[in-house]
Amino acid sequence: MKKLINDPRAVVGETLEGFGLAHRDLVEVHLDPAYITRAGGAMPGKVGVVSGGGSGHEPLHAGYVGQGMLDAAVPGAVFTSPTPDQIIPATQAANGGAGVVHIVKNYTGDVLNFETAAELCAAEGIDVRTVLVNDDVAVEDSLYTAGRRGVAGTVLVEKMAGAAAERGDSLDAVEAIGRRVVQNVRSMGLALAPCTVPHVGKPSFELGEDEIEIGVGIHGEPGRRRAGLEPADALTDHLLEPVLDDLGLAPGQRALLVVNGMGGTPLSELYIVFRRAAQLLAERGVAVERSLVGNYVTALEMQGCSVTVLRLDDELTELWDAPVNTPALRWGV
Amino acid sequence: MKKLINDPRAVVGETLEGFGLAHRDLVEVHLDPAYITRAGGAMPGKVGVVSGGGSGHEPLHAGYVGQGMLDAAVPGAVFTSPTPDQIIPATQAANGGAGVVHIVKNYTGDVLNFETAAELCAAEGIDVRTVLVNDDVAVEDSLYTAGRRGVAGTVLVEKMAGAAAERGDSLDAVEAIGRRVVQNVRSMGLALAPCTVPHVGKPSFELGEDEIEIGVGIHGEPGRRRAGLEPADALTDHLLEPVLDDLGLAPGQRALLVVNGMGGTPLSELYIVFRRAAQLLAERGVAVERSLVGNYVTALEMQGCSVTVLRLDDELTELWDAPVNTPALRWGV
Amino acid sequence: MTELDAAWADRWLRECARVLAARREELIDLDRAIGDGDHGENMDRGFQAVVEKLDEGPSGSVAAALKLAATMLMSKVGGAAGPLYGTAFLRASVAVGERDALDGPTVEAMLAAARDGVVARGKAEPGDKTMVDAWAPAVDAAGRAGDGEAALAAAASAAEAGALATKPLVARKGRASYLGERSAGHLDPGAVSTSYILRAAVTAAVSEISAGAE
Amino acid sequence: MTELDAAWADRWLRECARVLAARREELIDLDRAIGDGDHGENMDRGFQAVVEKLDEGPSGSVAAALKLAATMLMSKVGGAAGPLYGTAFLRASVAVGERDALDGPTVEAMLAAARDGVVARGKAEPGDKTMVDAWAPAVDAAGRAGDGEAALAAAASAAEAGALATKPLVARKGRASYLGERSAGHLDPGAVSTSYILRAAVTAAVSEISAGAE
Ligand SMILES: Nc1ncnc2c1ncn2[C@@H]1O[C@H](COP(=O)(O)OP(=O)(O)O)[C@@H](O)[C@H]1O
Ligand SMILES: Nc1ncnc2c1ncn2[C@@H]1O[C@H](COP(=O)(O)OP(=O)(O)O)[C@@H](O)[C@H]1O
Ligand SMILES: [Mg+2]
Ligand SMILES: [Mg+2]
Ligand SMILES: [Mg+2]
Ligand SMILES: [Mg+2]
Repeated sequence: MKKLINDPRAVVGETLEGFGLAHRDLVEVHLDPAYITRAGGAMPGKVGVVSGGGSGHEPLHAGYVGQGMLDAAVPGAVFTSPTPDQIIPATQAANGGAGVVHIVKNYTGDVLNFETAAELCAAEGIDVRTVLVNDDVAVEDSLYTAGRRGVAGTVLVEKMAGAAAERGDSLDAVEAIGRRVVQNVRSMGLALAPCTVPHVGKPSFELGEDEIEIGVGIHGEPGRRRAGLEPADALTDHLLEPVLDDLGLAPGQRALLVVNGMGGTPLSELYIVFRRAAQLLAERGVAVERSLVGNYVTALEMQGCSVTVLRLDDELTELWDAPVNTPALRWGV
Repeated sequence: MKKLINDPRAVVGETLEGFGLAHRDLVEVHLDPAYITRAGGAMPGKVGVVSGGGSGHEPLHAGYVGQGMLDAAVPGAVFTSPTPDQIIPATQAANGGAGVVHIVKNYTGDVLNFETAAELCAAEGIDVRTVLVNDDVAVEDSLYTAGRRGVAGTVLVEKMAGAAAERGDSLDAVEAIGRRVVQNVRSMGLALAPCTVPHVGKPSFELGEDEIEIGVGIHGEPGRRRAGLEPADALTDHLLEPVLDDLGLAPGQRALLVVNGMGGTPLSELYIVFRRAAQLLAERGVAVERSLVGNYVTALEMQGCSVTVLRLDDELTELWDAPVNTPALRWGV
Repeated sequence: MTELDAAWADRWLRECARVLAARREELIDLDRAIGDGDHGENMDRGFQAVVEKLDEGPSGSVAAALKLAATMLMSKVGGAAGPLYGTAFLRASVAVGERDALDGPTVEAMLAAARDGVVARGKAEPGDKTMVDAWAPAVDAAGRAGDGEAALAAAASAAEAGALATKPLVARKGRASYLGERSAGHLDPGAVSTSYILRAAVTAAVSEISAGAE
Repeated sequence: MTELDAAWADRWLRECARVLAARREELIDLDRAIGDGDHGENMDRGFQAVVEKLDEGPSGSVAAALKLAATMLMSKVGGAAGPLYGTAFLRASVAVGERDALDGPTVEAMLAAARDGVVARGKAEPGDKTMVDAWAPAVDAAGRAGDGEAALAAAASAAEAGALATKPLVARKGRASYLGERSAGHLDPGAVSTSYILRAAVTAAVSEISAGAE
């Protein structure tokens, strides 16, 4: 295992220290327990927006703390959901008296830990709502699974719920925006090469010379199926078609298209994928009105990408365009 | 070779197509010959700022085209400098009548091709100045080499020269700002794992399980020496100390610190490096007043990082803070 | 015969820490196959924290020991296992109440409470390829055994058998469920760690000295 | 004996394209060792473009052929080699002037002009481990030979020897110079490609049919 780290067990803490030093103007980093808050603290009367999950997905979630997005983020160990003793102070810090929305990716661990924290916060008088993100169409949504996973769509939920909170929406309204984004967003990913969790020290899965994992998650977990390597255009189609079918995106509708890198893939390759995805959407009569290309929800140094499509309406577009000033997403300010 | 590409020879063109589709609001992509201009074209009376070089360093250079930075970028084949027949129309497109500054990384190929283009543009009546970037302290600057290479410091030159041009500085002044940045910026990099140029199909160099390349460039070329893997803090010191010594940064001076990813390294590792770099600068009595952490000048999927330090003064700080609105760098707008 | 008292409970937790540290890699590999590879690290980190807490002083009662474990696991493990084991130990602590030492029926009640806690939180049923597949047969077996120690031994053996029986199953809960049919052919890491935790209870009961000496 | 005329010049360029395509991998590997691995691809891309241009119709004169090569190499090769070879062919074209065919002295003049072009652009001296180490001895050898064909043959052999002699050198120009002492022990890719280009000139002269048939 070759990594730019010191002690595998210190990775999360040292990352946070560096993050805090690099973004002093935007965020405040708390180390024990670990959570990140927007510089300046809770804004009285504003709904707080908090998210969190395992580390290793940087810039998710800490990179999205700041004006117009998250009030606090809670990082767990690498690929391991955070614990209630972190989520609770983060929620308290984000509460400006108008309640807090938890944005939680749909993994058993995240759900259980945020649930526990929410119960304890409620007992303290904080009105906590939970928006579960489950955009990954690679996983069947059936009674017989833990449901769909939350992946790159999470960034869109955080951005738009954050923008709604920033413009002064009520707790009900921010929660509703979050759910509306979830209802209208779908994703699917693939990996060309696995990643190595620092404290594990070996690759999360093994792939042959010409093998890829289709439907891979963002935790280095194996995907839905193993397949042969194909040209980028064909691979893009394999990701995008299930996304569009599941979303039922009709001709004439408008979309936000995200091509997200898993961490170890060059930006140039993401643009090649974006090119094909935009072509396919054009063929289907869908207008790509907003887009994002880059490493937004990663799995350490995994090589691969995911494609996310959100059905846009006027309000969501406005919330997307609203000013945001975070370490990883910034415009309009 | 596992890549998200179609045809190895089509990588640059398809990347540009995707890039153009993703950033229609900011840039215009020209395909044959290949160059990228700021949307809206040349601004009358404004000095044009143009840069370029081999592809594979994304987001450099095309990602920095836009308000407050470059007017045009010229991408060569992967890791190969562009040719005059691309540089000339890019220069013409960037010329608003006040002349054009070429920002060129100091590689024989880039220097020769930009030189030829500049001569031909001059013959056409365009006043072209060249700012050579040579920030890499890993390479000896002696009469017996081609001089130092230009690496991640290039982004700072592009940002500050671009900001000077945007505020209406004269050609002389923009050129002078570019040179001032070059005089005050130093970098050094290392690689944990090589990259593979698409049309080559094999790794640019081979490294053992515990080996790294110290002083690596951004073209997958071997570095200055091979060394054993060490903890991130020690590696950071190996990069930063030569940078600081060469720059002669004195206690009480102010710095802009960049920890740049080579393309395949997780953001978390870059923050761990940033943490140590900031500590070391603090120990030396230098105030880190501005910073940048992320993939800004890459070498495809190479794993590794570089550290760049710029000595700040009031004017350079102001130029850094000035609004910029490009695909890869955006603030203040 | 050893009393299943406060000292035993502390030894149990220390023995858990020892075994889970030793089994760290194995649990990581089981979780890499059908999950995200962190279960071994999660359990190791959690029980190390339990031991650090115990090192500040004996917990004083079985219920206090179980509660201490619940709190530490909840705050240090994270993932799915943290809240599940946290709830299990918390419910077990409540079930034990103020008893100084456990006999057969209270062992059964303790384990049943733990199982119910896991089910309440995770909503998994037997056969879903989760730790419930170790807890459920353990409770049943404890109910059929005699004294406390026998109940623990029966529970541990049944948990082991239950864990082994997860191999052919297709996961329907937790991260492994995302793999669908591909989850078959692998042991469930949480079921295996449950069997280690229950075996540790037996070890702590039979070998007062070796386990207590650590 | 073949005339070193316009048809020969076209055959030379086509033979360059054939040889450099065949040597693509080899030149890539030489450049990977002490550079960035693109030299084989650059030269192949450049001369394919030259051939595409030639396919539009014969160039008509030696000077026109050399100028065509200069223009295409300049606009398609990029890197260091593009402007260097571009300038070399451009200067060579000027040196040849309106001559219909070359004899010994004009071959020498053409090669000298090419060498001077490379030196003017790249400022390298013999011994710097660059393509100059192939061009310079080639010019000297051509001067000592007899007729045009002999001059070409002498030049090609000298360029080959010059290229081989770059192996122990430490590079002082171009990308390889960044490696310092580590550049010793490898052939310079540009010197090797120069030797292929000069050998192609000989092949085009001696084997009118095989090279011309492509
Ligand atoms: N809904 C559930 N009910 C019971 N046990 C579960 C459930 N979900 C997961 N588990 C258990 O948790 C184990 C995984 O724990 P761990 O790897 O620590 O967490 P994570 O899955 O979040 O990475 C599984 O092997 C399984 O036994
Ligand atoms: N200053 C120079 N003078 C003469 N030849 C040079 C000079 N710099 C580089 N070269 C030649 O160019 C060759 C490398 O060409 P190429 O790999 O195509 O370009 P790049 O170095 O830009 O990748 C070297 O092997 C060397 O022969
Ligand atoms: Mg996990
Ligand atoms: Mg090159
Ligand atoms: Mg796990
Ligand atoms: Mg080269």
